[in-house]
Amino acid sequence: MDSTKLTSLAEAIDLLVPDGSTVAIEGFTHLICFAAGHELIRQEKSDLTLCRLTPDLLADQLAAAGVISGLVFSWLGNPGVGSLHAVRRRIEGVDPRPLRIEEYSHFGMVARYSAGASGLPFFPLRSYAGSDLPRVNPNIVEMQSPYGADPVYVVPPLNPDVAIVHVQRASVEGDAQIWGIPGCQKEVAFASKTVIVVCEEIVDDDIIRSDPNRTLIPGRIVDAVVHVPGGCHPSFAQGYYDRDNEFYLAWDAISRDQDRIESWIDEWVRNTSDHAGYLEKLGAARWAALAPGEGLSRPVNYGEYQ
Amino acid sequence: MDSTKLTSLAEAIDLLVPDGSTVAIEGFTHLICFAAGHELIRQEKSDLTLCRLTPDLLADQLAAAGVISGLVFSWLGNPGVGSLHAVRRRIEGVDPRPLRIEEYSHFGMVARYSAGASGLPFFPLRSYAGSDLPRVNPNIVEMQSPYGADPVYVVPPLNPDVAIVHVQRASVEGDAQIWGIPGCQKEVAFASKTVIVVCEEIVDDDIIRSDPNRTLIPGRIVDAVVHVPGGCHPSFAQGYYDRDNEFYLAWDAISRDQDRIESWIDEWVRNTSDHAGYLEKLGAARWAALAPGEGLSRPVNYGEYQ
Amino acid sequence: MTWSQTELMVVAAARQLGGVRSCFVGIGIPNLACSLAKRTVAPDLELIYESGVVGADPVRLPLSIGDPGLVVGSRSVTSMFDLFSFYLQGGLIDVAFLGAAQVDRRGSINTTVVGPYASPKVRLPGSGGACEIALNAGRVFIIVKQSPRTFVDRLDFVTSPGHIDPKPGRGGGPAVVVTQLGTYEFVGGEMTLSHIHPGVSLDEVRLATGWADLAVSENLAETPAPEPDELGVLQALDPDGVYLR
Amino acid sequence: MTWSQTELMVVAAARQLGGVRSCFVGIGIPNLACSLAKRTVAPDLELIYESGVVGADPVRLPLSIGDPGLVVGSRSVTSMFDLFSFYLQGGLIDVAFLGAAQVDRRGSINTTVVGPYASPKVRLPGSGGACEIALNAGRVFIIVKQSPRTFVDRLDFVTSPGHIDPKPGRGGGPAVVVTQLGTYEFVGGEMTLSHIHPGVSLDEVRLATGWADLAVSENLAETPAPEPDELGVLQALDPDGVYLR
Repeated sequence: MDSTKLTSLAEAIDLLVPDGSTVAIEGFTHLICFAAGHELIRQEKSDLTLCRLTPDLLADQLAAAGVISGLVFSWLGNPGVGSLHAVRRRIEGVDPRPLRIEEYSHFGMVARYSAGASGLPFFPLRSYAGSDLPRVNPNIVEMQSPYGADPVYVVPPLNPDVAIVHVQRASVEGDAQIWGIPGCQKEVAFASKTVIVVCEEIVDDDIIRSDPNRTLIPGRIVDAVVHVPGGCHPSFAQGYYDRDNEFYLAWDAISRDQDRIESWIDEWVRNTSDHAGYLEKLGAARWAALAPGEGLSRPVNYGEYQ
Repeated sequence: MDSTKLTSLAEAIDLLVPDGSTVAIEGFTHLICFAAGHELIRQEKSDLTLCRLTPDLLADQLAAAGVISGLVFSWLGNPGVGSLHAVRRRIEGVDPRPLRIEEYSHFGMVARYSAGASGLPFFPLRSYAGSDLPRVNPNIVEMQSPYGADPVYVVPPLNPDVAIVHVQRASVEGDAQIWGIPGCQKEVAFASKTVIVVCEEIVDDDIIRSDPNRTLIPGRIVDAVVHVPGGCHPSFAQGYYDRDNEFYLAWDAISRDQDRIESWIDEWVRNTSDHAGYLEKLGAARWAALAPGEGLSRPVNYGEYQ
Repeated sequence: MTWSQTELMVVAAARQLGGVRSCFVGIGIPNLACSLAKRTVAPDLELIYESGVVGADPVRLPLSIGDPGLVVGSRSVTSMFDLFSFYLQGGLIDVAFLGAAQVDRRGSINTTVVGPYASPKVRLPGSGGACEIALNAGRVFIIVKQSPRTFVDRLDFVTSPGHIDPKPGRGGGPAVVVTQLGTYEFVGGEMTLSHIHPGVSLDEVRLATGWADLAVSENLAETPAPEPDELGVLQALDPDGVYLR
Repeated sequence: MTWSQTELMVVAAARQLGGVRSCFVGIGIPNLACSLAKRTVAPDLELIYESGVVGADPVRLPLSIGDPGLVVGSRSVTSMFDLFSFYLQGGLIDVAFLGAAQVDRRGSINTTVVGPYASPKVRLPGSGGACEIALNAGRVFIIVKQSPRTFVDRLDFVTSPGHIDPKPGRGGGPAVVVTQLGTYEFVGGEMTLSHIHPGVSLDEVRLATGWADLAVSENLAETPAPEPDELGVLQALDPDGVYLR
């Protein structure tokens, strides 16, 4: 068994995420790898372009810390709460410096990853007709069907330099399984040149192979495997911990003020040595309150064929 | 709970499969619904166009019985054994009558179902360049990318009138779960105007909902739910019974001779009243030899969130 | 019997869902309206969330459309690719709710920017799935707080098109707009006041509309007041008044 | 030490898989060659089946590429959509095996018809996945029984193109052909005899080739005989001689 992919988050990010690279950190409300975002800040990475359908608090933190210089996205906000104030300051006021944006709709982003994962030069979708989005983003192009039906729009492939993909369980070889909301974790992993899998649990190969239909990401495309329990907080990992909605609500006031967000980043990110330190600071009581109960899937029989 | 979809195979096929319709029965080696094919023969359906990547013994039986007048496909043969002799007679010798064919590659067929399921007027793929297939099938069209890369080919949507989809377990509402080789059961179900789900087991809604990621086909798109244990023989249902390889090997000699295949159909299909009768004729000993052992998936925790 | 503005909006939206089979749900008013409809006029309503959760029956009030409580016990959970491909583009969404920072008389929506795109006065969230939802859903319900700043003559940016020429999508486009002042339907593609909420005058509605000559239905009626049953269900759904205030 | 023609073909193919990471496997000789290579020259070889099974380590000899025994204990099982999209078109297949009813000097393959397409003398299975495999795999290995009827000057139908102009796909195209008489590589896109099997003469090879002026490598060598180890592994893989005869 090849266990040479197993490493620490600090090492994976140090070695695999160069300054100036295009980095995808996906997860649709679920499995958002905040631990990786924090580590990018600790290592003072710079000039990154973040690809993410929903640049939420993660993007706000990376924007405030000066890690990212560009965003490829489809929806930016604090879900159910309001704005990303640090991101807005950089877009509206160019404060403290501008932020490049390249904007799609959700399915436009998913379609870009799908084209990227599939070696296709474009991907068609039924969107954008009558919208101003193609006017501000020349990558979104109308295309006629050779079969004479109404036109569709197409988007080009997106192949990030690095994808950081949080999953629930993985083997040391990088075979990764996800349940609950899958978002586009599979598509972004296959589309990216380098893949870092961050997991809640490292499990024996036997467990993965007991249910091969659940493997969304095969080890073959994975470059590093990192074990970071709790790595999605304040996002969540289905069955491992709940979404910390209080955190999302509290973020609004922190994010409204550049000084306050910078102090928050100093206190919670730069002054913690790693994600274990961050969780320790968060405290056992708060963490315990996020524990879900048990709701096990009923097994299925794959059989045994000799 | 809406249990009005639950019906018998005879009734589902009688009501939902009109003569002259386009019928998809998929399943890639796995989950091929032979029971449905036999019922089409018993009811003397005619002039059907069968859509199927791999028209195997199922197509040979339907061709010999005069049920189908057309095939939309990508590979026709008896896997690992040889030819479909009844199909070949109809194509090569127009004996006893011609069989219309419309031919793609595997991914071309999958792409057609995907376009059909997605409301897209075409689907792009990296195939067909330099092949004679586009020459004999004008539906396969070269298309330039607006981004200037090398051209791709596109295929049009395929929306069968009816899909008959075998699955391992389903609720009475038609939510269907599959494990093992999924083939394109999901895509064909979403692409088809009418969907008949045939299952090895009807299970409580609770079991389906204990593992929602395993639901490939939602009840919403399902018109009829039919319980036919063993309905795939000589194909297989992972964890329920093995592939009957002896049957596939023996078929070659049966299929070579039109009289012999017709006697086989009389004996095994027309003279059995339904699939239970077919299995009874097959015999308990042969069935027992196909029983797989146990190989259970390890459970995952979805949690309980109050 | 008293009720809040929000409660009235939720009730007005829910009543429009009678007989609907599937609904793309947003957080807040749409989620409450769908949950109310499921318990009243549309017992077979299937809630579908942009996060890929199909057939959820939420046991707790979600703050996000990806709440883990939505997943548990749902009918199916899909990738975003499958959700947008098979459900939305495949024509399986009967009704979808959209919010709006600005909406015009044709039901086109802006959720992208206030001011010029390149140097916005206010950078809004953007499309998310709204653009494709507007084009592909059977009918679109718009929930918006009405004022001359939101009901505008000309959008700063068209994120999600409404009833424009040529018809941009395969779906039916905007069908219902619910605000704190009334409910609108579309007649020949023009937003038309069909119900006015209790205690609201037509002048108030006109003053809160940024275009001249607001169309008013010949059959303009007062929105029937929420029933005690409806309010009871709502208060059970949001006991802490997170959305209902 | 004796061996069958088939054993020699399997061994010759397996030896070409040294260092290969992923292989699209077919039934019969390809399956045996990959299983042999995994136990000898390519321990990290990942077997990928057209049925969507990734990382199988078959415990029994499969008759079909969708054998349930391939699924149990595999690394991942995917839909055909994902397999062709992400694995094949995504460039993750290093080597793929294809069979052929006819092959020409450029490695183009016919598996569709003998005779005219509209009224064939023999209707063959068709492409299956072969056309896209030929265009997208890193290298294509062709296994075929050689005769003037299979090694033809002109194909009745091009199912899966080889080294034609312009280059049709993003993959490397045909790289190796193994027959019962020898092994071929492609030099400038031309099929070129590189190894001749023990006991076979060059005249026999030429007589079994349907085009004139068969290219022969300057470094033509005799295929090294199968090692006892290799034959032992093979006999354990196919104890009943289903494929090895």
